[in-house]
Amino acid sequence: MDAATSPDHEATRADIKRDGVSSARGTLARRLENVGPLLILALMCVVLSVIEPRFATLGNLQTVLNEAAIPLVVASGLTLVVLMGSIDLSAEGVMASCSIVVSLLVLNSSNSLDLGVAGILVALILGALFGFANGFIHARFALPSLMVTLGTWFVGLGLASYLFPGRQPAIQDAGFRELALGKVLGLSYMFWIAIVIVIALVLMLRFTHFGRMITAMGPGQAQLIIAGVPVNRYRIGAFTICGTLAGLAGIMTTAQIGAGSATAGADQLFPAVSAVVIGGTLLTGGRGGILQTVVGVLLLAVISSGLLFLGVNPYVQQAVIGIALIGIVAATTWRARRKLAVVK
Amino acid sequence: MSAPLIELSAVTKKYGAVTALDSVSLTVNRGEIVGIIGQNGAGKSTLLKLLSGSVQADSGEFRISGEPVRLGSTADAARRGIAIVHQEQSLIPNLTVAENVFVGRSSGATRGGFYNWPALFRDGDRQLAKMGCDFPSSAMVGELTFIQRQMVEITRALSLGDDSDDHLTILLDEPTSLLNPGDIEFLFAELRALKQRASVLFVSHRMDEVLSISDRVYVMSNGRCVAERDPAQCNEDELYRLMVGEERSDDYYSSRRKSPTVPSATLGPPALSVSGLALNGEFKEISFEIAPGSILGLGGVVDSGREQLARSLFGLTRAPAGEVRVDGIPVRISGPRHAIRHGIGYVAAERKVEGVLLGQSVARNLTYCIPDRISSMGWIRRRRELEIVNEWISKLKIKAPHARADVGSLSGGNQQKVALAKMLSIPHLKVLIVDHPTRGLDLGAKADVYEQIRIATARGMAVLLLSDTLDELFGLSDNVIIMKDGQITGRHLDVQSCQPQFDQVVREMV
Amino acid sequence: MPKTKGPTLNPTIRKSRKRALALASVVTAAILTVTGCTSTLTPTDPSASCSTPIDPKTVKIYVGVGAFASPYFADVIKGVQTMAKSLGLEDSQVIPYESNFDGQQLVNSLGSALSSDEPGNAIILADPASPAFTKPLVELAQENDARLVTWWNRPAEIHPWDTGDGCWVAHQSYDMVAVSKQVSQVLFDSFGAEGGIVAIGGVPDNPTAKDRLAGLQEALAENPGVTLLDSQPANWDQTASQTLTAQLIGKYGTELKGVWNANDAMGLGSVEALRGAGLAGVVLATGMDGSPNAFEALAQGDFAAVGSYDGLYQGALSLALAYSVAVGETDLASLSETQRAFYLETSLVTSTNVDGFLVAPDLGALSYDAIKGDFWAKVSGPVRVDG
Amino acid sequence: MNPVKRLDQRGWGALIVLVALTMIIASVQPAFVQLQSIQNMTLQAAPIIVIALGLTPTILIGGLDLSVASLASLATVLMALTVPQLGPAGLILVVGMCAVAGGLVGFIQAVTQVPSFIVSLGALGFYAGVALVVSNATTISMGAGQSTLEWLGGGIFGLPVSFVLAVLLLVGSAVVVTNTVVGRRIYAIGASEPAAIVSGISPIAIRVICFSFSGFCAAIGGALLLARTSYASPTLADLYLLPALAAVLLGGTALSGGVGSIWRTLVGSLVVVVVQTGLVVVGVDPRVSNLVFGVLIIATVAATTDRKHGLVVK
Repeated sequence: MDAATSPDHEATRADIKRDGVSSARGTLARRLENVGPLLILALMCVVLSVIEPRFATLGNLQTVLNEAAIPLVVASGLTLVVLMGSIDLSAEGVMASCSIVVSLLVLNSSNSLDLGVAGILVALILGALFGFANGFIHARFALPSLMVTLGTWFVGLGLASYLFPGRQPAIQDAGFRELALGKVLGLSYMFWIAIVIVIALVLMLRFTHFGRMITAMGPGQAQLIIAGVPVNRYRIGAFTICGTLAGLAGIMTTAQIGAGSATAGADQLFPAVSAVVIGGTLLTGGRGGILQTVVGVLLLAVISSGLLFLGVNPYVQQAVIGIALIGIVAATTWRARRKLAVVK
Repeated sequence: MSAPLIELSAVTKKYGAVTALDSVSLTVNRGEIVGIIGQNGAGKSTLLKLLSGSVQADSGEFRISGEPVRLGSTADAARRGIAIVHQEQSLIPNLTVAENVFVGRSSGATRGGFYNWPALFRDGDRQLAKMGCDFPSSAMVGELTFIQRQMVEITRALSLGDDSDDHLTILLDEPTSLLNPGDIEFLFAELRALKQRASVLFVSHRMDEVLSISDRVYVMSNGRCVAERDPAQCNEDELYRLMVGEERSDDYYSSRRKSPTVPSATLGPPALSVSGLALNGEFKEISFEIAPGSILGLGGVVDSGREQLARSLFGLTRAPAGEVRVDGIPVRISGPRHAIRHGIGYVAAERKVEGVLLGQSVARNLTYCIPDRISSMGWIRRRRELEIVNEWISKLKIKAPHARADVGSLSGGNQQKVALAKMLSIPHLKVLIVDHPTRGLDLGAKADVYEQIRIATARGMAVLLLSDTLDELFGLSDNVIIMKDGQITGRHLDVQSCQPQFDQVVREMV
Repeated sequence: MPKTKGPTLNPTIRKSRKRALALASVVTAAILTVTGCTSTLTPTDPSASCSTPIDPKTVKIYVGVGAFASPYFADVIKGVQTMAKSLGLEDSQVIPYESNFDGQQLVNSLGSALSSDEPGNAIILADPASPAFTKPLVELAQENDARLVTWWNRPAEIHPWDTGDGCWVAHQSYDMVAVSKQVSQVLFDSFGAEGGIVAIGGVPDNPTAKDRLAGLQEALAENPGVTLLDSQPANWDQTASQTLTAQLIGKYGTELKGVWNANDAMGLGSVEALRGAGLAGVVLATGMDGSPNAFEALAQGDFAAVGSYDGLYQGALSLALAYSVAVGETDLASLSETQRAFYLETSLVTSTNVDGFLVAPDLGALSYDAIKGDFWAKVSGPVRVDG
Repeated sequence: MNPVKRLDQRGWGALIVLVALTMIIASVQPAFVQLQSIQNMTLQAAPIIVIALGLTPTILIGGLDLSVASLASLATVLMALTVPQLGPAGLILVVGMCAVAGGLVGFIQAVTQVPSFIVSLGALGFYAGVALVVSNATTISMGAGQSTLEWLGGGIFGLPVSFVLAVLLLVGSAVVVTNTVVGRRIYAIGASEPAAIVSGISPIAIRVICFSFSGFCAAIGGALLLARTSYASPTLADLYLLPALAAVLLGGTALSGGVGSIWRTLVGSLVVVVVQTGLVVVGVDPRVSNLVFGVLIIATVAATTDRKHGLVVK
């Protein structure tokens, strides 16, 4: 079966035809999906502030934002991959190994190395390598990204526990710690780094060929191949960025807890995926973006902090978050349901 | 007179044992529209692939303006000024028109991989203007109508002229197979206007069109170029004979097999009667009847709402307001399952998406609608299943290696027959809605499909026909209604005995 | 276009089913042939299990810990290795596995490892990670005639002397309630026992985590001035506790006078959160385990106190005891219940005595000869059975 | 088409990998294929097979159920709470509840048209929370109830009852899927949902069936674990998610839906167990075992993925 007539290609055509007829409704639904999460976020903040005034304080706002920095970095990277209709599960593994590596290269308690910035770069490169490996194996050998990244997830964890010295390497490089401790406007440098990354990625998706092709690849990979676009190169590129950002997130975590940790990535993946989807990026790719993901991340941050403020039984919290996840996505995509939609 | 723009001499292409192109020779001169006709499998698409660089010839010569070339890729071909417009639309829905026009190559507006949107849209609008398109190049392709997207396709092809010094050649692969008369006329006008800027290779199996637009016609059959004709001095029947190798029966739409339509009054209630049907935004005030054993043609352009009407009758849209009666009994259809239960069947236009289940066997495809007949208490009775399946395979002369073959491996025509049989095999089926049943099929396959529709009506089936061409619509139907903007604008009764004026029909449509 | 054969009775219909069956039969057959069809899973002669002495030359010592990346468990492994050396065993004879705090993973790994050794020649020293996996672990030891010493987790219902036919040598743990109570008290005193604290707990369903919280509760009962503002689990995880503490600081602000933690890693996480809020050294945290990093935090004045227990000694002792039983030097029957299910001493580390813990431990004290004199020298009492 | 590919498409690829791996490991450590080792592996395989079995239909329809493992954990807790009082009835009750819960997930997913990845992810969190609350975050002893599950811990023909049960369950399901209308419809939805709908198949019904089956299997899987531990814990089965998912996909069942079979899941599960066990038996340093496991996953997928479905791989 050749690309031009592969099922997904046909499916897109069918969809276009149907939406095309009633595009007015389609765009309305689409608009709703874009602002929906934002509305919910605003609503949630208002309600929480009313019930629990302490929530509305500047201090708490700063806390929420600071804690959102790392998820923001992870989820932004993931967004690129999801926009292509792929998935990257390896974040936790990459974060773990990059955390250990960076903690062993900057001034630390378990060896005599003190590479400073160079150490950070090495860790970033490691992350990039993970991402590249994901993309290359996935694209070059036409393997489902879910399986490939599932593999690299384990590889990352393995590498981390292999490199882990007998004793946890505590960071003694004050400059490195500043990443987490230094603050501007009460917001840590890490947060600002995250913001810069977000802006950079938004611009990339909007104004570069690479970015536009990533967006196009979701529904249009087959067509791009026909048009002679080197899709594999772009796929690998996107995965590499995603890996690099996961690595950065690992480094940030290290700076934050002041020590290298083989569990630096623990429980980062599924929240990140949730954030991406809650924001309104389709797992099938093609629609969504970084800004949506930012909203998604903030939503989750506010929910978890809100549950804490409301003093909800900690055991119940994840149950609530689980329901919220389904509820929000369902609510924001409700209008877009179609009788013949392909629901994966 | 300089060397021809494109010249193939004795080009041969083999896929394994199969010879797709067998020493084909043809030439395309500057400013010429060359038509190529042939049945599916005649080698047309391979020829296009070869010209557009996606496959390379095993032997033979390929010259562009006299110099021998070997095109490695579509991009390669593009550089040499050869652009292809695919039958399967190759636009990306979530990109803007401008991006789609320039996809795969860097224009001034995207230098160094960075987009200068205003510039890009300016370029895009300029290209669209050449085609006289009225929509902005900043529009999302996903929100365009079908014909608009077809225009974008052609615009993209034309825009190649700018960054290629060679004279432009445009390969059109079945460009009209999904268009309706008005649009086709428009497209042809555009093509003629193109002549001074580009040569066109027009591939189709609609002879009327090829004859009307081309300056020269090549006829292909089993990978060979069997004839070259001047449209002025040949007629459809001759071309048909050259293509199929047999005389075309004057009873093309097999109307002779048609059972004499008795006035529905004496025959009790109509199989399907619809009154005051309305679906907001799609259509309104739709009323008609179909007597058992008769065919009602439903004409109209793409956005006329006829497709939505057909789909709503099968429960594929939100439930419409108004009354639907099957055999005089009012029914409420909330989904395909109800429709089928009430004896309404539907053969989808999007064959590969909704018609057949690719990747599943012919047998399974044929039996999805009749689980009760092939199973007892949910358990498949394979022998019974096979009997039924083979019965229909032979009834419809479906050409499949065997019942378990992947339906995806069948030719378009046979896939369509499977889709038909799937519905016809429903024992209690009373009404069959056929949505563009011959879209993308070659003549032989078309004839078979027509025959099957006839046989169905002969057994008392009522058929609602949506068709691409007016020929087909009026050749096949007993009565025809025309829709425009969601309303019925014309009714033509018993068109077999008195054919209405086509230009009048077209007026009712647009 | 496929060449027409017309409608044929297709050969592959039955094949498809045959193929499926074949697939299954091949697999199962393969297994059956190797296993033969008679044996059962329970060992042939229970009474004889773990009665034969091991062979020091080839004995394998499997150590099951929560995570290699945990300083405490790293110490435990080191302790075992040190003891093994003093017993004249090769390093390669000590094989550590990590459960990542999931007992299933540990049971599977050990099961796989043992299944390829010859039975009756292994010693298992392991933390089942959850009482749920103690029984499978004991059964595993029993099936393979391996001597077993368990750490930390054990359901109240089963004991070394009534389960495992003598393969389960001993269960060793620490009295977490007691030490946790002491630590909590020091924390309270750091702010004059008047004000609010938050507690960062371990994995919710882990008994050790519960014991530590129980200790805190007891301390709270004796200090009416101290209120527990909030108690949240952070699953032993440094990052999680860092985030959690930060959020809690955001919520309680100045009400917050101390952060109690169920282990060192989370304590260090809390300290970093406090540092991020500029409260490090002002609002103190606690730890539990006794990792070097925690002691340094204590020395710096970020921690109020750390409950410490000697992982090195624990590892060494456990091997020594199991070994002496396995070679027949010690007769299980002669041991009292207290000698087979006991707590080891814990120590309360505060700013006053922390210096003593910052110096590198003397591994010489961990020789077999030094310990075998009295295996129970550092026992603080029998394991409470209320779980 | 080259012979290897042909084998892949018939689902033999994974079997070849399985045999090859077994031989390699056995050549390094002959004890690997001796009775005890086999018993141990089959014992480990049982829960993976059952949970992976539950996953398979949800993947065949092109979906995914991430909640199986945590539902299995929840099931153990519920069993520990009910079985001691109600005996076998309690077992049946819990299995029923889980089937209903799964069905509900499927229904929500079909109606809201939210990707199953998300719905089941939400369900995962929900089940985990409920399990913690219901168990009050403690490990619960089966106590008297253990007698109800005793037989699952036994052996038959030298194989663990749990394994035999798991295989029987799988064989049964496979027969049903290959021989019933419902089975046909599962593949139909997976192959092309629109075409299936046009053929009068209700996607909602099929989704509910598939997801409630996965709930059912989760409960059975939980029971198997419980029989082994005799202590329930709210996180008992959580770590089975990834191995089970790997098992299904390694077997060669495609995430895109419509391609694959129950049989392949059996082979896939065995591959996973052989790899996990093999790493230990061969004596790979536990510190790098994760690393090697990851590499092996990718390698195996490369060997078993059926690439006939176009250039577009997501």
